[in-house]
Amino acid sequence: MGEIVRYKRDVWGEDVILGVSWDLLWVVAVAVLILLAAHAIVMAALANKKMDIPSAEGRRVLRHESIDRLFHWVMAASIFALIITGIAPILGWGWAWLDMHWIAGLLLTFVVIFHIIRSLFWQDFKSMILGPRDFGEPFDSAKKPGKYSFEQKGMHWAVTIVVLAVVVTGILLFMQIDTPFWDRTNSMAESQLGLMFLLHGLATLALIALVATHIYFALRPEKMFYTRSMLTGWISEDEMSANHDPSRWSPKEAD
Amino acid sequence: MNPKLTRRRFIKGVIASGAAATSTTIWYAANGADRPAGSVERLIRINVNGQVRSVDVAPQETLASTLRYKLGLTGTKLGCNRGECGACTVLVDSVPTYACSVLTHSMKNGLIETVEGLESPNGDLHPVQQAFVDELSPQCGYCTPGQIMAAVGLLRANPNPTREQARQGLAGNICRCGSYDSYLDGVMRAAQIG
Amino acid sequence: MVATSHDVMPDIELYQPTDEANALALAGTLGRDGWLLGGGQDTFGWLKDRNKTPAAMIELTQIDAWKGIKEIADGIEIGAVTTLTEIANNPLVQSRYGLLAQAAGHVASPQIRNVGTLGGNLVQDARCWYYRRGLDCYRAGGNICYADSPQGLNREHAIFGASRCVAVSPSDTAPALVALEATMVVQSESGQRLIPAQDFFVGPARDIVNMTVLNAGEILTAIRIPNTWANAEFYFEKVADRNVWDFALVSVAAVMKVSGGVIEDARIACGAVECVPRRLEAVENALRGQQRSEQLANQAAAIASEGARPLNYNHFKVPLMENLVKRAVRGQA
Amino acid sequence: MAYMHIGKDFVPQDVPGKVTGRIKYSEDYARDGMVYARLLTSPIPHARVVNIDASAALAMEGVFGILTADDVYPDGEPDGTGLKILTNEPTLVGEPILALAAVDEKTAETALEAIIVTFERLPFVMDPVDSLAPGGPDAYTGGNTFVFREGFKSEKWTADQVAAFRAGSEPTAEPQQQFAYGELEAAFASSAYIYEGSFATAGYPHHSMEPRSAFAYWENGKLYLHGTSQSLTALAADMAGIVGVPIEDLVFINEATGGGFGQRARAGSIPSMAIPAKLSQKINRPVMMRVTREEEFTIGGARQGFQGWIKCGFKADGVMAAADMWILSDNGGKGGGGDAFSAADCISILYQAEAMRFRGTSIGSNTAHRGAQRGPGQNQIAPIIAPILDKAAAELGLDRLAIRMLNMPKNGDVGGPQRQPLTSAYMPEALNMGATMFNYPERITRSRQRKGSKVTGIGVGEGYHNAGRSGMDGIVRLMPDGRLAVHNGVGNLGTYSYASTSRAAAEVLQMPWERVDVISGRTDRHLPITSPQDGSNSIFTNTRTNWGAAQDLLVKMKEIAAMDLGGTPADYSVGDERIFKTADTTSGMTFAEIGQRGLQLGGKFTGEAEVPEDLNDFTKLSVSRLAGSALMGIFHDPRHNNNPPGFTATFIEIELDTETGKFDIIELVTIGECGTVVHPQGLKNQLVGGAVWGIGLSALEQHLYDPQNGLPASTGYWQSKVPTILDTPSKIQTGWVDLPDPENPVGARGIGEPSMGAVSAALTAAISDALDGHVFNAAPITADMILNHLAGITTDAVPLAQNNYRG
Repeated sequence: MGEIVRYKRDVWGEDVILGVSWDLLWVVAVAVLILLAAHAIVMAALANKKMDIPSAEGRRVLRHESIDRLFHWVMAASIFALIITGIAPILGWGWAWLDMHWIAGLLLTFVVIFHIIRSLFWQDFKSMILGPRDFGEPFDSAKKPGKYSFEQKGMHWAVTIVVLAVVVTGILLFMQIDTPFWDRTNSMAESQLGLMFLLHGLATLALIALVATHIYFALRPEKMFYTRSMLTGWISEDEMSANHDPSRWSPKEAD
Repeated sequence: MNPKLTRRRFIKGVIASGAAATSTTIWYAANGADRPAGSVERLIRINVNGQVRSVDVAPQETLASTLRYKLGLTGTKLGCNRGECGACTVLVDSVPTYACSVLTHSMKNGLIETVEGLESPNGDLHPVQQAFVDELSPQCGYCTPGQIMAAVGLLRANPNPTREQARQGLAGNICRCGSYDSYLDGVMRAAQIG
Repeated sequence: MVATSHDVMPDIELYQPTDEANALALAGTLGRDGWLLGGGQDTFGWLKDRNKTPAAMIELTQIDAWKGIKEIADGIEIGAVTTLTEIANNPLVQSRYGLLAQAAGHVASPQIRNVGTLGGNLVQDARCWYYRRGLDCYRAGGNICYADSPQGLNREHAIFGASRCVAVSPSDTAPALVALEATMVVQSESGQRLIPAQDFFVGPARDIVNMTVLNAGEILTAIRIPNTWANAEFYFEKVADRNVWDFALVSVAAVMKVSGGVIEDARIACGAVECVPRRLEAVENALRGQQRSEQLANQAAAIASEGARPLNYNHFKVPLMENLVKRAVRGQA
Repeated sequence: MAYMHIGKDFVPQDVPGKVTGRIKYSEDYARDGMVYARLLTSPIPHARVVNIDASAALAMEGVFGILTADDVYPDGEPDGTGLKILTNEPTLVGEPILALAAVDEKTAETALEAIIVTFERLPFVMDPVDSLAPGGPDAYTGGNTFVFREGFKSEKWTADQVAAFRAGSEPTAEPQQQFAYGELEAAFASSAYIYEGSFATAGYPHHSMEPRSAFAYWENGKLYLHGTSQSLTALAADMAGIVGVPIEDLVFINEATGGGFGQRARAGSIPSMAIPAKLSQKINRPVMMRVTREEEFTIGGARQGFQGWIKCGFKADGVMAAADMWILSDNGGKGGGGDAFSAADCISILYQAEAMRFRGTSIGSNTAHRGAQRGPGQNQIAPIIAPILDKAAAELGLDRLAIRMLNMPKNGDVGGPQRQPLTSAYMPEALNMGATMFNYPERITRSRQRKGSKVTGIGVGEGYHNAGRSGMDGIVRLMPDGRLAVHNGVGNLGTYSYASTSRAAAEVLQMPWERVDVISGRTDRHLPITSPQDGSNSIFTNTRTNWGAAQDLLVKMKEIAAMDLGGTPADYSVGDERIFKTADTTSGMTFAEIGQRGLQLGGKFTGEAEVPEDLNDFTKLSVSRLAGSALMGIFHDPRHNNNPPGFTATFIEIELDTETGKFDIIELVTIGECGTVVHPQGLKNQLVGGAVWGIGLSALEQHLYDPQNGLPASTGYWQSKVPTILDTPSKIQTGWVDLPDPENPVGARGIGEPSMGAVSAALTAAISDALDGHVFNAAPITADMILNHLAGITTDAVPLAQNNYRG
C-alpha cells in the first residue's frame, strides 16, 4: 500500500516497473482540493476589505487573438478527452477507450506543435519569458506585470513541461499498439516499457493537478475577465490598467 | 507468504476491480482470518470401494491426493495432474471422473470406486480386468487403471456398446504406448463376457 | 522467482453453500477474492500453478436450484451448474436445441464433460498459452502482449476485434447460445440481471482482464433459451488439432429457418476467431430470404471473413472460417 | 519349426498387477519418515547462477534442506553437453537448479517461492540455423556445438550460406560428419528423375505417461533407489556412477516403467533420479521426488529435429540410383544424438540406394535436451522420403507399390556406410502380405477420388531399424524344487520382452511356463547385464543370452545325469521336466532331483568355479552372489557382426477434408517383419503402438518454444498434441511375416521402432496423394498447413524453423 510505483514480473520472473500506482490519483485529488479550498477561504477572508473589481465597460484592448483562443480551447478539449479516456478504465468503467485516447493524443500533439511554432515566430514570445523581476512581483503590489502575471507564466511553463512529458511518453506508448497506420512491435524491452508507463502516469497526475488549479482560478471572480478574454479576446482598459503595467504591455485596440 | 506474491495479487486486484476495490483486495490478502465463517469441516467420511473411511481432508485437496496419499490407493495414477491424460480416472456414482481435477470435498457424498475395488471378494478379476489380460491390452500399464475405470463406467451405462461407442467412451484417456486398439479389443471382449 | 513448476493445490478456503441466498451472500462478501467454483475444470490449473491466488472457493454445484433443465413459458431454462454431459444427453435439449447438445458434446473429453458445467464452459478464462503460463501480460494486468508480435506464437489467436490482447473465446457452447438467442440470468445480492448471450461476453477493447460482463459478487445462475429457434435447422462444427481435449481452431454454430430451400431467417456465430463469440450479422442479412445454393454459400463465406486481420501464424483461420460458414449455409451434408 | 513357447501367447507375470493397480511404479512407494522434494528450475533459457539465497526458505517450518549443483559437483560441473543432475549454467528453461526437501509438497513449493536466485542472463537461441548465422547466439557457454575430444566450438556460416539453405539450396558449409559410398556423380548422371529440396521435421517430447519420479533412501551404507528405466541392469550399472556409489552398494528397484520410448534406456538420459538419492544422503531421510508433467517435458527431453536438404536420383526403371543428404540436427540445450546419421543409414538400407552421400552437423538450441526417441533418425526421415518416392513413381510412370518393390531390401542385401550384410530381410513377403490384406490393387484406384469436400489418399510406407545386438550375458538356475529361474535384466516398460525373451530358456529345457520364474524387477535379485532396451534389440539380444544360458544349464544337467546314471551326456534328452536316456526314457531324473544333485556337487555346477572369463563385470557380481545357491547356467554371448534388421510395411487409405484440413484414416494395414514371432500379442501391441506414434509424427506432435524469450509453449499433453484414441483408426489391421533369422537361436528380431516409421511414411504419402502429390517436406503436417496450402496462403512461418510451427 502507499507505493508510488507498481511492479510486475517480466517474462523471466524478475521484477520490473509496471507503471505508476493509481492510488496516487486519490492522493492528488485530495491534495488539490485541500489547497484550493484553503485558497478560497483565505480569499474570502480578504474579501472583507473592499476589493473593487475594475469595470468591464469602456474601451477594449485585445488580449488574445482568435487563433490563439481557438488553440487554447482545442487543447483544453483534447486534454479533457485524454484525462477522461485514460482514467475511466482505471476506475473500472469498462468501455472502448483506447482509440479515443490516442486520437485525442494526436490532436493534442498537433496543436502543441502548432503553438510552439506560432509562439516562436508570430507571437510576442518575450511576454511569456519568466525573468527575475517576475519573482518579485507577488511581494510588491506596486509592481504590475506585463501581458502575463507571474502566476500566469508559472502556470504556462508548468503546463508546458507536463504536457510535453505526456505527449512524448504517449507517442512512445502509441507505437506499442496496433493502429490503422502500423502494426505494433515489441520494440521496447519490458523494463523500458514500464518506465514509459510510469512517466506517462506521473505526468498525467501532475497535469490533473494543474488543470484543476487552472480551472479554479479561471472561475475566481477577480480573474473572471481573463476567462472572458479567452472567449472574446478583449479586456477593458480598466481591467488592463488595474492588473497590468502599460509600459510593459501595450496591446492593440480591440475592434 | 512471498511478499512478491502479495504485491502481485495487489497489482492485479487494482487492475481487475479498479482502485476503488483496492482496499478490500488488500484486506483479504493481508488478513485471511477475517473471512466469513462456514467453510468446510476437514474431517469427513467418504465411501471408497464400498468402505466408509473417515479422513482428514484439506479444503483444497484433490480426490487423487486423498486416494493416493491418505488412503494408500496408489492404483489411481497421476499422469499430468491437469485433466489432460485420464490416468487418474475413477468412478463417482459410476461416472468416470478425473480424480486429479475434482476436490474430495465436492465428491464426499458420492460412491467412489477405484481400480482396487473391482475384483470380486473371492479375488476374481472384473470382466474388464480379465478381458484386458486376455487381450494383453496394457503395455506400460500406467494408463491402464484409468482405462479400466473408464471402460467399467462405459459398460455400466451401455452394456453392449458398438466398437465406435466404446471408442467414444475411452476418449478421455491417453495411452502414450498407443495401445488404443488393444484396449478397444479388451472392452469389446468384456462386453461379451459381461 | 517463478522458476518452478507448481503442481499441488495451495491452501485456500472452500465454501459449499447449499442455498442461493448463502451463495450470493458469500460472493458479495468475498468479491474478487471469492473464486466461483463450478466443475473446477478451469480452476485447479490456475490454483496449482499459483498464477491466480484467490482467498477462497465458493462451490456452486451443491445448489440444486441452479442445476437441471426445465421448461419455462418461453423455451427452456438450464441451471448454470448443469454438467455438459447432462446437457448433451438431455432429450429435451437434443430434440429442440440439438445445436447446444452437439456443442456441449464436443467440449474437451468425456470425463471433463461429466463434471464440467455449462456456466463454467461459458465463463472460462482465455486459453492463450502466455496468459496461462502466468505471464503478466495485458490480460493479467500487465502492459504488454507477448502473442501479438512478429515472433509471437499466435496460431490459436484472434483474427478479429483484437485490442492489445489477442486471445480468443475458447468456449464451444458460447457460439451455440449466441446463435440460439439465449439469455443469461445473472444474480447478486442486489438482485437479478438478464443479459442477452451476445452482450454477456466482452472484448479487450472494453475490458482487457475479464471475458464476461460479470461483476464482483455476481453469479451466472441460469441460461434461458427461447422458443424462437426451437427445432430450427442447426449446424455445429468444431475444428481442432486433436479430436479430444483440444479447443477449437475455429467453430461455427448456426440456426436457420428454411422452407422450400429458402432461408427465411438465420443466426450464425463463430468461436475462436475473436475474444467473444463472433456473431455474423452481415452474413445473416445476406442469407435472409435467399434460395440456398453453393453461390449463396460462397457469398456468405466472403462476407464472413470481411475485416479479418490475421496475425503472423493464424492466416489459416480465414479460409477455415469461410469454409465452416459455407458448410453451415449448405446445411447437413 | 514347432516350438513349445516361441510364437505362442502367454500372460506375462506383471499383467495382473497392471489391471488391478497392484504393481508399483516408483512414486507408489512410501516409507516412514519420507519427505518430499520439489525442483527449482531455470526460468531463463540460458543463464549463469550468480547467487542462491535460500536462507528464508531454510528458515521455514517443515523444510529439511536443499541440494544444489555445488553439492553434487564439488569439483565443478562436468564439461560437455551431457545432462546434469543439477546445474549453475542452465541452457534451457526448466533445467533443474536446485532441489528442496520438505515435510510435504505444498510446503516445498511455498519454500521454493522464497528462494532468491540471481541469474546472469546469457544469449539464447531457439533455432540452430539462427545460431549458425554470423553473430548468431550460441546455445552453450563456449559455443553452439560440442565436438568429441575437441570440446565446445562456435560454428558459423556466412549470411549467404544461411540464406541459401533457408531458400532450399544445398548447404555449402563444411559438415561435422559425413560418409559416402558408390559413384555419386555418375549415379545422378544416370538418373532419369532427380528430386531435390529442403525439409524440416519436429523434435518433440517423449511424454511417457509416468513422469520420471524417483524415491531413494539409504540403509546400512546401501542406496535403495526406486526409479524408472527401460533397462534394469544396463541403467543401474551407470546410475551407480552418476550417484557416486559402488555398484555393489546400489539396489535399483524398478518393477514397472510407465513408458520409455528411448529416453530412459541409459542412466545418462535420466540423471534426475540421482537427486533424491543425493538429497536423501544429505538430509538423512527417505526422499520422494515426484516429477510433474511440465518437468517431465522440460527434463524428459525430445527427439532431434532435422533441418535438411535431400537429393534423390532415380533411373528410368525406378531404381534409386543415388541419395545425397545434408542434415542439420537440433541438439537442444543438452544431450544430442546420431539421428541424422541413422536417417541416412536407413535410406541406404530401406531403398538400397546404389550410391549415397551423407553430410551432417549438430547445433545446439536452448530447448529441451535431445536424445533417442523411438526410431531416432530412421523415423524422422520416413515421412520425408515417402512422398519423394511417390513423386518419382509419378514422374517415371510407375506404380507406387512397384517402385518400393523395386528398391526394397532382400535376403543377401547390404546397407549402410560399411555396406554391412543384413542377417536376413523378408521385405518382399511383408509388402506382398500387406498389399493383399489392404487389397491394394482395388484401393489404389480410389486414389484422389473426390466426394464433396473429401478426397481419398492412398499411402504405402516402409520402416527400418537395426534390431539386435550381442555381447550380453545370461543366467538361469534350476532350483532344487525343479522350477526354472530365469534371471533377466531387461526392463519392464510395456514390451513384455523381459518375459518373452525368458521363454527362450524355457524352450531349451521344454519347461512348462507355469514352472518358470522370471527373476527381475530389482538388482538385488542378481541379474545379468543386458543391452539397454533401446533400438528394438531386446528380442534378438536377450533370446540369445537366455537360450545360451539354458544351453549351458542343459550341458551341466546332462553331465550330472551321465555321472549318476552312466553313459555320456550325449545320450540324454529332456522333456516333461525330466532328463532321460534318449534310448531308454525310463532311465532318468526329474528336474527337481537334478537340481538338488547340482546343488550338492557345487563347484562349476553352482557358479562357484569355472565361471566364464568374458562375463561383464555386472554379471560377474550377480553370479558371485548367486554362487552355490542352485544349479546354474551361465552364458556370455559372443559378438556377431551382421545387421539384424526390423522391418515394417504399412498401407493406409485416408479421406482428407479439403475444407477443414482434417483427415480420417479409413484403413490402416501394418505388417511386421521381425524374423520368427516370439510373442504375437506383444508384437501386435508394438505394431498398433507404432502406428499411433507414426500418426503423431506425421500429423500432430509439435514442439514449440517462443523465439522471443525461450519459454516452452507446449509443455503438456494438450499443447504437445499427443494422439488421442479419436485421432487414430478404430481398428488397425496387423500381420507378420514370421520367417526365421539365421543369427538368432529362435530366429527372432526386434520391431518396436520400424512399426512407427512405416506408418508415418504411409500416412504422409497418403496426405500428399490426397493433395495431388504436393510435397510438404515437413513433419508434422498439421491442419493449418493443409488449409494454407489449399488456400494458396504463404504464411510468415520461417522456412525450416525448429521448435516452432512447421518443424
